[in-house]
Amino acid sequence: MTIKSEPFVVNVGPQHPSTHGVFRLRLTLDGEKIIDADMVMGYLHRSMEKLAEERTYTQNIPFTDRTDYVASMTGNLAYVMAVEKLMGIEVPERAQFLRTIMAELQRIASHSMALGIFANDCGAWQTPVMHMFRDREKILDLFEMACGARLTLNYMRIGGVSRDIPDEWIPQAQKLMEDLPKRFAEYEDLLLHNEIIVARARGVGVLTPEQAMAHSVSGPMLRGSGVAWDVRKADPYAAYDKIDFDIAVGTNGDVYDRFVVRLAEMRQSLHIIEQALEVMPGGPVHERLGTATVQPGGQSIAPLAFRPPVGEAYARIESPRGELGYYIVSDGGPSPFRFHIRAPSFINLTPLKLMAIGATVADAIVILGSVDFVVGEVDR
Amino acid sequence: MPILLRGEWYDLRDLANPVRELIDGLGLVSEVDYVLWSLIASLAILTWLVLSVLAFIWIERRVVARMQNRKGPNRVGPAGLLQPVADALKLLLKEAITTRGADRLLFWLGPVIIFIPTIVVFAVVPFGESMVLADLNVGVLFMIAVAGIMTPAVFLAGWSSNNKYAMLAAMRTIAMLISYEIIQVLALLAAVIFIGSMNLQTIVSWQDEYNTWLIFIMPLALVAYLVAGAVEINRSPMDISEAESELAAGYHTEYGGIKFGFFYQAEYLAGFAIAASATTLFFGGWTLWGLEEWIPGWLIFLGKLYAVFFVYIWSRGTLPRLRIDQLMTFAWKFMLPLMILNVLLVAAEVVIWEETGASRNVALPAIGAVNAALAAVLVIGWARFLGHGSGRGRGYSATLTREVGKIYYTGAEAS
Amino acid sequence: MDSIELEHFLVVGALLFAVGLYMALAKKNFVGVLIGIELMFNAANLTFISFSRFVESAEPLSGHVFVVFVITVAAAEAAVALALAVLLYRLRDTIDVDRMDLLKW
Amino acid sequence: MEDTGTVVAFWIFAAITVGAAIGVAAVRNLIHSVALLIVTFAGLAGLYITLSADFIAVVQVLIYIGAIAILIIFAIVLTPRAGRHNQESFMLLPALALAALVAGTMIFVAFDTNWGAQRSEGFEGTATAIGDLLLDRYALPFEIASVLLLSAIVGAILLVRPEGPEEEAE
Repeated sequence: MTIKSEPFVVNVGPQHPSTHGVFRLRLTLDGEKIIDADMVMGYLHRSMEKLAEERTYTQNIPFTDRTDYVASMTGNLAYVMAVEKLMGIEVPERAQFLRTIMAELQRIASHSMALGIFANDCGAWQTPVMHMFRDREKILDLFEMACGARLTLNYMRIGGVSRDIPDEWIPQAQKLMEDLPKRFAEYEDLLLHNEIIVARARGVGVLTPEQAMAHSVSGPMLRGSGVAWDVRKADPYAAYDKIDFDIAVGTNGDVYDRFVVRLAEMRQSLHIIEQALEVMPGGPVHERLGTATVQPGGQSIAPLAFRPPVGEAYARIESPRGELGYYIVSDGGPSPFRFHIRAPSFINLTPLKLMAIGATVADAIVILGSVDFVVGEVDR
Repeated sequence: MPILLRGEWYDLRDLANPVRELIDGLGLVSEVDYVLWSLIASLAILTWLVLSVLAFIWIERRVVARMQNRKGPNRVGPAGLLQPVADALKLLLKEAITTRGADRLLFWLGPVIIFIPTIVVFAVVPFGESMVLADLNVGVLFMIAVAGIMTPAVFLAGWSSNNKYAMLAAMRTIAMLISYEIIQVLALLAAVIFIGSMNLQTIVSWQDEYNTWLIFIMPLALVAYLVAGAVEINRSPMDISEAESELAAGYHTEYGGIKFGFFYQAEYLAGFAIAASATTLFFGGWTLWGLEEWIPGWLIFLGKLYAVFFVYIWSRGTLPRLRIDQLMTFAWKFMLPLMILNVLLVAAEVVIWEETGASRNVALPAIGAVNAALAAVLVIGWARFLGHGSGRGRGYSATLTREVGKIYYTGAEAS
Repeated sequence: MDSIELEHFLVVGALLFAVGLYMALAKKNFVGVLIGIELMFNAANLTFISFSRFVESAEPLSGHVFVVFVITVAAAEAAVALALAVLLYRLRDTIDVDRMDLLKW
Repeated sequence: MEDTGTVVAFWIFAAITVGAAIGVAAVRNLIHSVALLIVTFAGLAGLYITLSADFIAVVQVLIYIGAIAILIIFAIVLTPRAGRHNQESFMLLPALALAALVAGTMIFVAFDTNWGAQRSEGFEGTATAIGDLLLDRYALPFEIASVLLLSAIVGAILLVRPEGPEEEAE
């Protein structure tokens, strides 16, 4: 029965189980159909970009942990790459490989969480999340071995990484590399071909490549729309140019394709890590800066305060969520003059309205889950 | 021999006997006697229900935890056994909040009304040979009718909360419950036509006499009944009315404290009610091919009931949720035609059996085989007709490429 | 008070019918009118069942059969009335029967 | 019907039914009115049980509470901008008078008429007998009732069918 009903405004969030944090979506509904969708952001705004202008370059690294707190390795990496570019520092080979390995491990961990939460948004009662978290825990264990932290890692340093990995790290990582393919096969078996997930995700939240590019979308969302674009291939950084891997793309641009792309990327990440572990050379893991003062224990390689030359630099990497870029302007002082983050979570959310209109409430939640945003990064 | 025990007060195979003996021994007026007997029986059922709910809250959490690679509650009491008690205490001690703009009377009535049908159903459930509170001639119909009271209760709860999620969920729930009530009725109708009685005791003794369970005769009806039951008790993949990730907590979003506790408990009670009726109708109730002479019938019944309920726990731990329109399509386009066909088929079989006068040893296996084969053919064929292949055919994996910048988009398929 | 006879049920039926009649005639809201009609149906049903139970006849259950038919008709009536209410609302934005005074749609 | 249980049950259910019915007419809020209507229906089901009409009692719950009350609720919910009040129109006094008159007449007739011989026992299980009657003696009305239901469904769908071809696609 089609009934002309009153437009009905529903606020999804800021306190809601599906907004992955404090994000607010204002939906105008006609029955169950969405006729308008507005995003309200800023509930988690911590003014990081401004705060960073008052701190030294080294002190800013922990901020990058806390923007995208689900993938702090990549946040670190993008920032230190920007500063290195600004100062013209060459990073040692081993550090490049360590960065690559860590970034890919982080990608697996982040995608695990994204897929689990996505299945949760499809209505699974926590089971996929818990299974995915099992893998994520193993990866966080590896991080803990390498740098002592599990979530806010603060591992990358300007000129390298904070410390070399311990001896038992590589065997443990290799053991994980052996386990994970079995798990991925299990997920593909249980989720990829799950009739209900297919029914919920296929044809929902379609984004054509034109729309995606017009909205400057990046990462798995762009690849889900069928555009083979990956910063790791297009503009290689760290050790990616020495490694052999593929870009996973979808063909329909719907929620299911984003899901499929993430699953495939996790396998590619494994592939990358395996190669990197094999060919990783020895040597130092950090480049000493000219004015460096070695701190007790030799942990920190960059001094607390140094002054890069006047200039600006933009470094971008492929974070689990998309193209993460740091734009830094230096006025020659000890802290950045301008510190800007191109946050993929934020930009990937922009076509949300486009995808949500015409869908149902349940679809909107699934679409939101497929964007895989982290509110810390959206609001910074 | 068990026969010697029949009817004696120490015959624990049927708990109704000792109670009857005790009350009859008092020599009261028949009215008082009747009231006393009803009170004791109701109290026994209530006690069992509450204990079962407490047990199953724990069991469900532990079982689902096993499915999810974690331990589940294990801190309060041995192996976390007291966790439900602690939860209940917490709910009792919480402040009872009423939202501003809520309809206070209906807000208060909602959890009360939803409790009634879930408990009243057990009045007609035969726990054992004489363990049935009200041996109604229209027991099957009574169960369906009473379960129907849940629908207005859900609406009143959702509407009176003055909350948009609750309202939206209430509307969804009503649409769902009404649709699946039809499926439920048709599924049970097939069983009733086949047995020729709506009395639950008669249905159990028929299955005992013919040494078969209805599940072997009409598997499709059982599946349909369990699916419709999952809708009624909000279990995955039909937990749309309290879809956590979409609508916070559905129609009881605004309820807190013990009022929420009522909804929580009513959900389990309704689950037990579905499991109890499925057990009675399709799994032979308290009989187990003669073993009920040795094992108390109520233990057999409870074992079967819990086994059926476990299916719901299992599905909750493993399945994602359907969308409301998909669920409605499933009800009206898929289940309804199949169920109508099923009823016609069963009716035809009954007539043919009567006309040919075949012996039961020939007729029952034949009917069972025909029904199972037809169910498989119908389900697969109808699904194909509606455009659903097997799940494996519909999923696919990503394309791998190295050509940066190339566009692989082929256009979205219609969902 | 110690014995219940046919008249008791008839009185209950009569009261129900009166309330239904009052609602059907006096309520402003279309839904109120609908409720009144349902109440009258129920009063009639109760009377049927009471006569069926108390009055000696060759086929006492005919009253029950009649009630089954009444319930069928009531269900059909409710469905059509719901459709009418929705249609009225769509056309006139109100379901107050007082405002349905144009003698045309 | 003289046994105490039935007498007590009758008075309780009669009080619930009539009280709730008066409430349905009297309360100001339409949703409360519907809630009380459900109580009335439930009370009637109880009365049917005291009349040993078990099948009708269960059908009463199934159809009236489970279906018709829901239809009424839908009628309210689908008309969101219409009033949710339960007011009387200007016909209040005439309607009240007429209702009182009808009730008085019927009660008078009920007590004044000699209803003839009375059965003393109730029925034992009515479902089978009703089924036999429906498909045997009352087969034609039964079929007519099915046709009526079908035409009511079709009519209801036709009435609320969206106008204009652009919405047809849904």
